[in-house]
Amino acid sequence: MLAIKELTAGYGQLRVLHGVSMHVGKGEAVAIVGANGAGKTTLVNAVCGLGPVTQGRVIKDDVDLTSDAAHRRGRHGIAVVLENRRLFGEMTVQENLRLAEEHGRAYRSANLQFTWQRICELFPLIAERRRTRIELLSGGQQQMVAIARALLLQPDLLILDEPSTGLAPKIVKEILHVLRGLRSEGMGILLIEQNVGVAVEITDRAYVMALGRIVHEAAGTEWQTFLNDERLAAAYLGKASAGI
Amino acid sequence: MKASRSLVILLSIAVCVALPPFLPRHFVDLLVFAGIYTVAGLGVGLLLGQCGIANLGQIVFYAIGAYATAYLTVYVQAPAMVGFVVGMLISAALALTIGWPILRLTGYFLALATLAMGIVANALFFEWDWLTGGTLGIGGIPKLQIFSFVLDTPLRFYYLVLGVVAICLLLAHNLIRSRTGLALRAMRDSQDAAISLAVNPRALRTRIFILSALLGSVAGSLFAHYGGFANVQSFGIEKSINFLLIPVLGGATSLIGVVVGALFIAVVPELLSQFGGLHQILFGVALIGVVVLMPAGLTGALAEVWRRSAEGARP
Amino acid sequence: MSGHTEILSLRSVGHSFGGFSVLKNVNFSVPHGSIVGLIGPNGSGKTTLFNVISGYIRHQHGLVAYDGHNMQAESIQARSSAGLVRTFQTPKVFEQMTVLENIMAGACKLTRSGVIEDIFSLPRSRADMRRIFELAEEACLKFGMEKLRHDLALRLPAGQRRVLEIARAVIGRPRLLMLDEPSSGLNTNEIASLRRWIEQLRAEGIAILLVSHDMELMTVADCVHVLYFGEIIASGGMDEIQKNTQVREVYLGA
Amino acid sequence: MTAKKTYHGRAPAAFALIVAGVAFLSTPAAAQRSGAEPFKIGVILALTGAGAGLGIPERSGALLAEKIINSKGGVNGTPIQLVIEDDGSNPDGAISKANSLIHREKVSALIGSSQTASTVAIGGLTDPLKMPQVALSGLGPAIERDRKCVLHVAPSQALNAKAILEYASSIGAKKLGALYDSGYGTVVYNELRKLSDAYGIAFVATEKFEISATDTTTQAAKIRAAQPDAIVVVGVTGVPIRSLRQLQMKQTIIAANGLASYETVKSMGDAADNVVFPEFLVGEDPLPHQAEFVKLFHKEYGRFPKILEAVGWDAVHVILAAFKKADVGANNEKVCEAIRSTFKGDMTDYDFSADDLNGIKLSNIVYSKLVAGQFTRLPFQAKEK
Amino acid sequence: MNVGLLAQSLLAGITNGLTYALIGIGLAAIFKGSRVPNAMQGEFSVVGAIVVVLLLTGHGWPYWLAILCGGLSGAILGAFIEVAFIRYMIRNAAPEDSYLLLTIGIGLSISAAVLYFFGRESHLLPGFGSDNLYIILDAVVREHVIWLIAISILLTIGLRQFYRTTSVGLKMMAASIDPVGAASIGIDVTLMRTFTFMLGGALGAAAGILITPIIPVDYMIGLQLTLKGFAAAILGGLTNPLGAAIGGLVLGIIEAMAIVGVSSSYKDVITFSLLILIMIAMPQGLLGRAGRTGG
Repeated sequence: MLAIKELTAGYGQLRVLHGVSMHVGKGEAVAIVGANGAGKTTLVNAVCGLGPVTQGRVIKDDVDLTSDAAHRRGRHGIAVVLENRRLFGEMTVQENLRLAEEHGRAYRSANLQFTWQRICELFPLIAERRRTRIELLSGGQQQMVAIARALLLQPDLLILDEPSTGLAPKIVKEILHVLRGLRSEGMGILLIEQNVGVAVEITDRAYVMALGRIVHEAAGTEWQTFLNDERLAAAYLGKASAGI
Repeated sequence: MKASRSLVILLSIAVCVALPPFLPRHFVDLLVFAGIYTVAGLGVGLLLGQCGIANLGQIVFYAIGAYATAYLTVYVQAPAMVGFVVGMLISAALALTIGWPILRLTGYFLALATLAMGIVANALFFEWDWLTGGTLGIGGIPKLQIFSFVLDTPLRFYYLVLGVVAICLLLAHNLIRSRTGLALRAMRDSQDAAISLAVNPRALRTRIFILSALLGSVAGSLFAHYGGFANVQSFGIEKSINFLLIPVLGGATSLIGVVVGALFIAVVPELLSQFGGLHQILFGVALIGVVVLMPAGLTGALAEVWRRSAEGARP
Repeated sequence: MSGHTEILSLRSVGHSFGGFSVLKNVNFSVPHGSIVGLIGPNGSGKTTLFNVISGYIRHQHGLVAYDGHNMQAESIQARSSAGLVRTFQTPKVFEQMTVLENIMAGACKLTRSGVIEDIFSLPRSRADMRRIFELAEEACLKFGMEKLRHDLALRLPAGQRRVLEIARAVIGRPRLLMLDEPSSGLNTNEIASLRRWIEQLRAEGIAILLVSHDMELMTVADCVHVLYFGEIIASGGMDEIQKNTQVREVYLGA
Repeated sequence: MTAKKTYHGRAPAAFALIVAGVAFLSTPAAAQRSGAEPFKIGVILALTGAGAGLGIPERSGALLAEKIINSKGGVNGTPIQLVIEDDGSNPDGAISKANSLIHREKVSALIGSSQTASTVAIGGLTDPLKMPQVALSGLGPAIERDRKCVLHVAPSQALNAKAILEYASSIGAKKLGALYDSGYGTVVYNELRKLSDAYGIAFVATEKFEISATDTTTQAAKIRAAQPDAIVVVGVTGVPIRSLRQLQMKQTIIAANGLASYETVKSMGDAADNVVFPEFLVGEDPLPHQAEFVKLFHKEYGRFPKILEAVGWDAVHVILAAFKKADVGANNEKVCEAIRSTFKGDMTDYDFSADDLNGIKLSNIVYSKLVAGQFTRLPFQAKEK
Repeated sequence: MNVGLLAQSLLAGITNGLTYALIGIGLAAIFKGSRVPNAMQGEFSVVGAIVVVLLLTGHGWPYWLAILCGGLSGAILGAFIEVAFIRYMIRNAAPEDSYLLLTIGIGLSISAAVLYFFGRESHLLPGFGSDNLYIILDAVVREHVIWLIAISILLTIGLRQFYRTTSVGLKMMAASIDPVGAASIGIDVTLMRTFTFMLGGALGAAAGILITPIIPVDYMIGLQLTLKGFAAAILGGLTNPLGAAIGGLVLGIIEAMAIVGVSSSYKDVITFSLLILIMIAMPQGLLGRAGRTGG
């Protein structure tokens, strides 16, 4: 469904991504894990048209999106929950969602998967607090609004950049629950995560990134037991831990 | 590179000194104004380029310099030097008392505060006619005299202004190259990081504000002597805007930029005036053109030309 | 040297933004000439704590004592002058200045020439400038940036910016150097030299408070504290920390 | 990324364009003018900026004078040429323009400028050269009296004040209100204050406003509260009169002649009726000696002239008369001497040897009143005391 | 001091204040949507007013149609400025100062063009409605002033509603709060910026049309309006049109009270000194941080 080919990107003279290639199949849930500074966010931005691409291509359902402007990518079924959520803090929950809803309706008028009602079922808090300004919500609540906003674009591929950052474990569990539900309904998911525990829970396959390259691909049982893999612990906690 | 740069500087000094006697008189006159504007614009430029402050109140100090000179030389018959010094003293004192409170503000708030300062001052210049002559102004300011040499032609005055500009540029150059200059530029690039290195932004800004006021005052005194009068009409908000345009047009961070900007402000309207009634429209359009096509100012574009020709010269 | 054994000590420091507690009852101290590490997942409050100690945020509860003095009322500049210097998570270099000038800016606080002396380029100003220049040249050499010294900081890659920021902080003779994620964006070689510099600085008697995700680099620390949701959940040497199940849980997720 | 590159690529090209433009523009314009050497008079006016309201009508008067004089054979057979420059209402500009006119265009005399500051500035250049200069502004600071070659065709502020008080006392007003601007209004007001006692008139409410004020309702309300018998307005825009009328004040308004123009009246809207002006020229009903000028002007421009147009017209004639008297080509000092005498202008009669530099008499003042937006000459005539 | 005087001055203060407010609102709308400090906002008003005057007196169009075209001319001018200059400059990451410089340049050109093509005359428009005079509390009130007050309030509320309830308004607000976030949900940020300039231009033209029956408009009034509008907008916090409206009112009332209470000679001195003091005391603008939110 999504294919990234030999993507190179950077800011000014600084090259952040060095020929990254990867793909996400239809209805598949894929994780990208890696330590801080590995280039994960740059990759997300490149896919969504929010950052510069020097070389390579981004292809969704056989359509080359590489030169499409960011705001035009939603109509190809891509929705993203960006790092730091990027909500409109001065606006209410309802207003934030309304904007996405309109675009979603325009993109997929025939197939409205996520109605307002459906969103309220997924996130009961949204119905409760829809007139509250975003900046008054807690981080977890904001994250839910951000996911809801992305879903209202009626995507078939949902990209999430570090959705668990700074959230209490209880909230993370709630969010995971929702994502798991979406996956079971056939929603494609591309999850960028630092927290491998979170990533393993809802994805089938993972790419490990380091220094702007994909250094490993883990699937199946290898991925399910990856948390116990010393290679991972080494990448995260340093070589000394290999001893345990 | 370094050698070629000093060569360029030497060459431009030579041109500045040797060329004017061969220029038509009215052109020298424009150069005198460009020089005076350079001095005042340099103050604004230091604030803008080194501290990131947009000062829309330079006219206050320019006017203080002019009025001090006018009042003291005409009514008190004091020597010219007294006018310069008193103007500078008053300007510095005022810059300190106003600058210290308003320099807490930042960005557009600060710009508005300086603008408000200019408007208040302009109203007072009208109101205090016992001091400023109100709307009639003060006329008959004597020509400057160095010993018995009277600076009564544009050319003679030009050399004085040239000297003052050279000294001011040199001093500004010293400042930028010094420890203070380092701190200023650090503050401009990243205030947070500068503070972490123990730079005190407000104190430093206040000092530069005073310095800028001093330059404005000197320019004002020069203007008063050259024009022979001081009138509130010369000290309107439009002139404050012009003084701000000077460094922005030329390229705020470079000293040469200020000179280029002042030349633009002084000379371009004059060149365009042969188009009659259209000339002000053309000036606006020229301004837009420079802004849109030369993001780094006139000097930036010049540097680009320089860099390219240097590259082109290399095999 | 003062009689205190700790250059920095925090007693029940707490801070909240808009009702959300970012720091809750944080206690720890940095002994003279030691390296103390601070780790924790993203969003755990490390940066806020850094801002509190360096003075960018006025904390609401508890006591921050530097060299035995309560720092609550002190400005950032005063803290910096007293030798408490920090770096930033995203390096804040002075982009329009050269590498050498960046480093020189760090040494400004060692000299006292005023604006007037500077304008007229009086002897003291020139002497100060010479001294700053020499110190900066030395630092350039020490941190391996002598080839880059006339390049604009704007053109430096991320790794070099980090090094530059550290060099700039070190030239001002800090007594406590706070490094925020100094290894991010650095390659393996650079991290190795970073480690050497940190050790060398300790040898020179500078205390270091180090925040990093790089557990390998963290092994340089004498003592490591783990911050999680504004609280310190574990303290000790790095080998101890790495064995701590709670730490593994918060870091890798369970 | 690519866009950025082309962008920087454009800056040098633009810079080159500017350099070329400057080079092109600075080629001497004089080369384009050739042929028989006319008699050149430099004219510096405020044609743009804040003073454009003065400079533009002055220019139409001067241009008409040039045309008429040349159609009559110029000065002693030589055609005259006005070289008109705009100082942008800015004294700095006036200095440059004057320098250019004197030294590049080699004009024989200067007219200008529209405003005090520029006039004083130009005076600094003409005085050492003893070049005749006819100023269109009122009398400025003390230095102007020492400048022997500068004359003023506009009435002095003291005369304006006297003319206003004459009318006020003729309608029996004892308590006056005054609304004046911070520029020339203040100068006239100071004169009014000095003279009012002699007329037995008291100012019960006086309010000031900035020259560029767009609303003076509050000031007008303060004047209304004082209930004066009549109100004096000194300014250059119709704003204060509108303010007074909008507050339903029925008192007579006596406005200084700066307001006596069709443009100001237009900007007053319906407020314009029953305002009295001590002025010089009522186009609809001119004095006999003005009739010729008014007719010519109306033929040329399709409208009536007012004081500013007349000032521009007279200024050219004053200079010409002086040169005729002293012979064209005479040295400046002689011309200056010749110019310091009486002159019968179309606006009024002057005596340039008088103390106030133009010797306009109170009896020369014409009073007019606005009736249905038209200037109507009043029978009232002030007498010199 | 009598009631009539006080009422009259207060009314004058409110009228003038709303004039500043109308300019300030447009300025704030543009700044909010694009971060461009628009130093030619007053020029929108001049253009709007001149277009109406031309159509009304030159071509004899009905007043309402002329007004509509006047407002439209502001919107078109706004769109032109964005498409022709701002867009290009933003794409090339022009430095922040240059936007101020650009708008100053445009302002100069327009002012000079108005002088060149339409002359130095001041223009007045007829008042709205029947333009009768009323006496309230001993103060004389022109009917147009009542229209001005009512329309200003409606415009302010309408703008707030526009930003809060309409889809385009919400998108414009979203694009200004977080361009990246906005692009990620399909909002065309560049187009929204064009709309912002159209809105600002239309508001500026509307301001010009509303004030021209009271204040004669000429070629050089633009800068003056801009300065006062800037003061109003900055006082209100610069990104908040409602704040700008309040800022304008405060400014106008201070001016009127300075004249009544102290002296008309020192009006500007008092007003602008107070302005500096207010800014020092409230560096976040009159509505403070909380006031920055909302339309």
